[in-house]
Amino acid sequence: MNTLEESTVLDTKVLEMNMGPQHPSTHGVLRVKLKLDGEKVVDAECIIGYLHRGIEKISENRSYIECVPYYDRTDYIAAVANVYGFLLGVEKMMGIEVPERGRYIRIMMVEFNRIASHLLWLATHAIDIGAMTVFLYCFREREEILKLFEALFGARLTTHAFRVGGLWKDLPPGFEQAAHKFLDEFPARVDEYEQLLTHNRIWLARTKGIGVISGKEAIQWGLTGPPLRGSGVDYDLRKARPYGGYEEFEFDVPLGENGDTYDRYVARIEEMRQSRLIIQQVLKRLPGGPVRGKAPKIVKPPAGEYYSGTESPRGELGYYIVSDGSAQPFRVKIRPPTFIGLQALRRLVKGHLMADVIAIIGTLDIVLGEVDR
Amino acid sequence: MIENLIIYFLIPFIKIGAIVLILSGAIAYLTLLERKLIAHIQVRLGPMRVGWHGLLQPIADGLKFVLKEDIVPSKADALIFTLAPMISLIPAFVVFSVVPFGPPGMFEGLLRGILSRFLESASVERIVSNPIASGGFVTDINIAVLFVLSVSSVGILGVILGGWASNSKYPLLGALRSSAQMVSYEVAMGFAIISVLLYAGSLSLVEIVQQQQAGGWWYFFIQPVAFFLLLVCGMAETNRLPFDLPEAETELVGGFHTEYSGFRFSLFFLAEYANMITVSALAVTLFWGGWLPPFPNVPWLGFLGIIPPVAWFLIKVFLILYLFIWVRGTLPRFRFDQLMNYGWKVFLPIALGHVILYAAILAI
Amino acid sequence: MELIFFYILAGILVTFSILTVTAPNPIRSAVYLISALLSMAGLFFLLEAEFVGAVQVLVYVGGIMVLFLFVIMLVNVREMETQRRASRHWKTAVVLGVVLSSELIFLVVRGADIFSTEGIGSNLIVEAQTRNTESVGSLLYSTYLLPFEIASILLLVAMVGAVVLTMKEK
Amino acid sequence: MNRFVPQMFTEWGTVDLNYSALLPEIILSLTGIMIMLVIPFVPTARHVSLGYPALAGIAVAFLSLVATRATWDQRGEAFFYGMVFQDPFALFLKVLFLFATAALVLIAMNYLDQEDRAQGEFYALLLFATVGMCLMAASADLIMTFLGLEILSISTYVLAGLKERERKSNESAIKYFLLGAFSTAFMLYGIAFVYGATGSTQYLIIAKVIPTSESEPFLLLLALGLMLVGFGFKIALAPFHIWAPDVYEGAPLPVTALLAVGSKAAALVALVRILFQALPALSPEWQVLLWMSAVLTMSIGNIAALTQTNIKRMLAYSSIAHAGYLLLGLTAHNELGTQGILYYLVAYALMTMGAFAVVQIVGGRDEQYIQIEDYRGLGYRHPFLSVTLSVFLISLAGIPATAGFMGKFFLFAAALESELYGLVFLAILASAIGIYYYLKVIVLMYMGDFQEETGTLITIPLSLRIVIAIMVLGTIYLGILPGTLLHLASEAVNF
Amino acid sequence: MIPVTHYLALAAILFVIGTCGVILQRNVLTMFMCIELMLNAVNLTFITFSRFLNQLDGQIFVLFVMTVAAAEAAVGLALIVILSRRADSLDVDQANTMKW
Repeated sequence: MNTLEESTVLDTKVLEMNMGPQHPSTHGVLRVKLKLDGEKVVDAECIIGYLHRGIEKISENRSYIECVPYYDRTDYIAAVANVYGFLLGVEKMMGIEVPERGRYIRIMMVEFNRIASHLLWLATHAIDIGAMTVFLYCFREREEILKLFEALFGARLTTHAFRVGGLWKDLPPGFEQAAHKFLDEFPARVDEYEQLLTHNRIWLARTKGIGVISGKEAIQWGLTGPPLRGSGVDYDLRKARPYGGYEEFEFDVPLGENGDTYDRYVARIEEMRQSRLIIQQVLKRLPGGPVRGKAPKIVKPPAGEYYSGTESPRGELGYYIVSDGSAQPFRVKIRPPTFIGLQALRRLVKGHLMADVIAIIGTLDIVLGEVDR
Repeated sequence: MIENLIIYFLIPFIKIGAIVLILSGAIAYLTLLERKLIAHIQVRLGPMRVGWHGLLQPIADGLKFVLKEDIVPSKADALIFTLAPMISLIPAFVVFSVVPFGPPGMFEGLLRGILSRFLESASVERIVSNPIASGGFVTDINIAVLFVLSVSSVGILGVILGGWASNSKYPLLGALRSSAQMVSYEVAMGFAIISVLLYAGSLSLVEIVQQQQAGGWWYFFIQPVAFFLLLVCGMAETNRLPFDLPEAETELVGGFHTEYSGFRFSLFFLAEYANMITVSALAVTLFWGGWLPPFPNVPWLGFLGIIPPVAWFLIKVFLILYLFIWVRGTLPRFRFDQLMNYGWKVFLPIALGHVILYAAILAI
Repeated sequence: MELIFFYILAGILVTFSILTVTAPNPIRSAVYLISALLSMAGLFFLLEAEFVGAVQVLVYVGGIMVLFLFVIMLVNVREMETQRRASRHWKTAVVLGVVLSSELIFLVVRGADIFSTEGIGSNLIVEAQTRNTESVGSLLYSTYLLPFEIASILLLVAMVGAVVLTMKEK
Repeated sequence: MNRFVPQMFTEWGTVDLNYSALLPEIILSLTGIMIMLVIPFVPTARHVSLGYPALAGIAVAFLSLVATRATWDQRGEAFFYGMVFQDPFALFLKVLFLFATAALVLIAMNYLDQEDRAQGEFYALLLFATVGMCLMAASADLIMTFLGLEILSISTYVLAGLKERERKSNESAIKYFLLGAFSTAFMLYGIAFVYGATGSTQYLIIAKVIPTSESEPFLLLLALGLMLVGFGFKIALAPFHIWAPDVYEGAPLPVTALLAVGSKAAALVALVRILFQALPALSPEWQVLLWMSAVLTMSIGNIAALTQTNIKRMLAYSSIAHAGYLLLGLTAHNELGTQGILYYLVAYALMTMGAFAVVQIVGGRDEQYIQIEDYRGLGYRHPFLSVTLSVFLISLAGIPATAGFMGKFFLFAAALESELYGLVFLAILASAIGIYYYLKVIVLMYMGDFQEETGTLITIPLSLRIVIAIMVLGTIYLGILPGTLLHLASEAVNF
Repeated sequence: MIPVTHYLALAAILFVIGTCGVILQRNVLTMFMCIELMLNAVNLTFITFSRFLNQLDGQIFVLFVMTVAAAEAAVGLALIVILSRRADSLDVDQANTMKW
């Protein structure tokens, strides 16, 4: 992997280059100003804000219930998980209890969402590095999950999944069978991806030793989620500060060792498998009863501040909600995991080649909707 | 006089015309083949709308390219920008003038049949006995291999100049990459070919095939390593995955042709696929016995002769093209420095060692 | 017939050579030079030196000129496009060029008379030119064996030199 | 299977592959390759010590010459299909080049140490350059001369550009390269016409063919002119000398010494072989050309040296002037002239190399003390350096009892023998001018008012001290007792 | 058969064009290309002589000239690259830190 010195043999002046905001591999409208020495990255500056919609400010002028659909649109890849985090906070402030069936179904859908999100990540990451076929394979599986979403929520992407106090309605008939069918097939499919990638020499050459960050440094940069765990730090909110009933399920938190792109890749692949296990446990133990608890028509939390942190597919997603006792939040501050994670990009890409920038952006799994809000 | 005119002008022109037409068609349908194959590898259907299973898709694409607006970026070097696609396309076609599609004397019967209506039999015989007239190739020159190598090296310039003339950073990087890449892999490729030449003792492609016939073995069975070297280097030379760095769409947007659109883009596109066919044809000729059936001298395999030589040639070319497409559907892309490392530190030593080994075997 | 080819090739050659010399920026020069080199290869074919002709294309166009283009792009010539050309000299250059070439041509044409006498070099006649490549090869590995080996040292020196020069400080 | 057996396999029985004629070249090349192979395994701090294997290689090459000494008398016969000679002339020059390179390696070691540069390739390139020089000295064919010259030139292009941190070095390397390549084209064009006129490039055949052709040798005259232009550039003869001062100034000091001694000597002896062995029939023509060039070279070199303030530049012009003296021997075209050239080359190598060695030591890191002014009072600060430098400068000036005087004496004598009175008169005039600027430095060293300590403490490695001492002794010895060397030279001149 | 003088005259013209180019052009790269042109003129001369002397030695020469041209190109372009790193211009007239 120490080929960088050689590749700098024939270079001259620093070339400044704009990657994005319209570029196939910046996953939206990220713009990176690269300073290149030949093909080696000397410096990288992220320029964000092209997708800024002021969601936090809009929230201040909406009632708590009206806010929810906006959070579908921050991280649109993991809309379910985003809404979930906000609602957990609101319910905690109001002291609303969600019935057990509701809680279980919520966890199931969030984990489905995690799988779907990781599939999308794998698809784009693979095609960034040039493996076209994995892209479409991943979309095939994601499609199944989106169909489940459609059956339950009536929408595929911006699902407006949950309501204060639980779900809008119970599972539709046939949902469980469909879910079981998907879960049974899924491991073989993941093996298929791994066949194409995990032991592929080119893939290893492109990901091992790229964008290495130690656990300590990862914490300092505020990385969370798979990028943190890829560096070997055992920190998963579902285990560290269980919420919403996660403590009732058994699952492992996959960890990497070297903190490189490959480890983050392996961690995410393994996380998909673990999510599947959680869903299977949920389906096995799914109790009867209502899916929605008692909740007032107008949500007026008592004045105060509350922080709700959940483990979204991308890392720690935090909602810091300030209430002044009215029906509208006084302030909602979102802690988007990849907004924080993106700042490490400069540190990660320095000294690598231009092609690695693509791999590293991919490995951070950014969603610009979330970064810019 | 009239005989010479027929031998050296009329027949070659007909052949060239046929090759240009057939090749253009082949390229067009190669793109469709690629799209369909990759689609099926990726569990989807590919083009389905235009014609039965998308059979007319290439024509529609061609029309679209031709009818699109012709854009030259305002800061581009217009002259070179215009020339570059042609520079890369023309050599790709020129190479085929020395590729033997069939054995010498392939058109003997046909020619005799047509010409005997117009000419007296003596001159007909003179024409028919001339290999340039009756052979399954446009011409057979005694430096054909060198010719192929040198002409295809001209094609590289198109890529480089196109990248430079666009006056844009992504194309420039693409051009830089391609110049380094193609020069590096050309060396290993040359050595892979040299080990064949050691055995064949000729630079003429026709003679190389004839030598394989005389030996009874395709050179593939004697020098499989050289074949794979040629194939890998060929992939690199034609910018195919996993070596498609000059155009790596996810890194360099479109590489050297980022700024190209419409007709000019289609020329680059054609050139890439024409080069694929060239490499396949070269590999077939050098290693897979060109127009020969497998094991041409084994008597009980004689029934394979039912299939005409040209068909053998085309089948083999198709198989190699299939391999190209298959690889594209399977592998990720190298990084630039890794690519150079492989070229210089893996393929070149292997190729050198291979040549030395086989030269030693021959000398003993 | 041959003469027509010669004049066409010569015309192209001279035109592109002049363009090479007068082009406004190096990349244009390179493109013109490439064209000139290609037509030069054509002349080699005309002179029945097909092996050298093919090598000319392979080495010059496929190797040296690619290297030139690579370096031109590397040093980013476009920024220097506005540089002045030494136009104040061009009249002198034309005069000089015409005088020099006519002088040279005169000497050459006078000197080439010896070829009509056909006596020189006939002691070294080589076999028929039909197998040009093979003859060149065997000559290279017999009479010119030593220069051939020396050339390899030359290339080694050049390679080492180029790498040493461009390597950054350790 | 039809096996392709090249003809060479069948012909090898009769090949005159006389490897003993190429022993030093082979050994030096192998040493150079070995040095480059071990470079990656040598820690950067110890790159300087790679000079020792280089020295060892030179020693082995020298021993190989000594061992095969008996075979080096095959006059008028060329080996490897008429490509190289194995005659005393080649032996003499090869020994000279080997010694010069050994001294250069020592200077280079000091240089790399001072500049703190980790460039083991320096030695390898020096060795390759020597290979080129040796080939030129032994060459029996224009193509060999050309290839040897190119090996030498390309190594020196690289060496001249090795100080990549410094703009001066870059510029001088580029200039040297462009003009070098330019002159190569001229030389090649000349070779082409020689080939066209005679049908061969081997010296012996050319010499045989020329007298037989009756018509006026237009092509050969053209060839002669073009080749003289080419060699003129390489030897830095006026009017093709303009590159020399810049390049000498900009290049690293060991490289300057190489250019001044090695390149010049090698190109000169190659020219000697071409003119005397291949084109003696054209001697009236080239004598005129060389006469003019000699006059120009001597006067320009000496006069321009007068105004220099930089000692490297001054030595550059002085070396141009010395090339002019050497041309006397060529112009004379007699046996004494060739002897004189050989003798003078040895003397010139000793004194120039010695002077550059001292300049290198005094110059210090990044060549800070390179102005002539910096030598003010050196006599008090460092007697060893100043005494030795004085000897070298006196010898360069051609004052009696030094090698430089004897060398000039032989050259002038040869010219007189060929009745070139005017030329000798001008040469004496030019050397009289030369005395002034050489003595200026000596005067400055001893009589300049001694100021406070400007230079840093100068330390000289023992090895270099010994080398300089040997050079001084050699200079004086050759000046007083020229007999031995003259005898060797007279044996060497019979081609 | 084309007379030998035609070829030689053509080569001479090319050589002179190249020479003028070296003198006229100020860009190092273009100067270098002009030198390549001169070398090609030499090659043409060699091939012509080889053809009309009916011997192959001239062609061998051309191969060596090409070798040398390639070697020179490698080193020369390396020098140009490091010059462009130091200086912003490849104009030889601006390469004048040293006086004559």
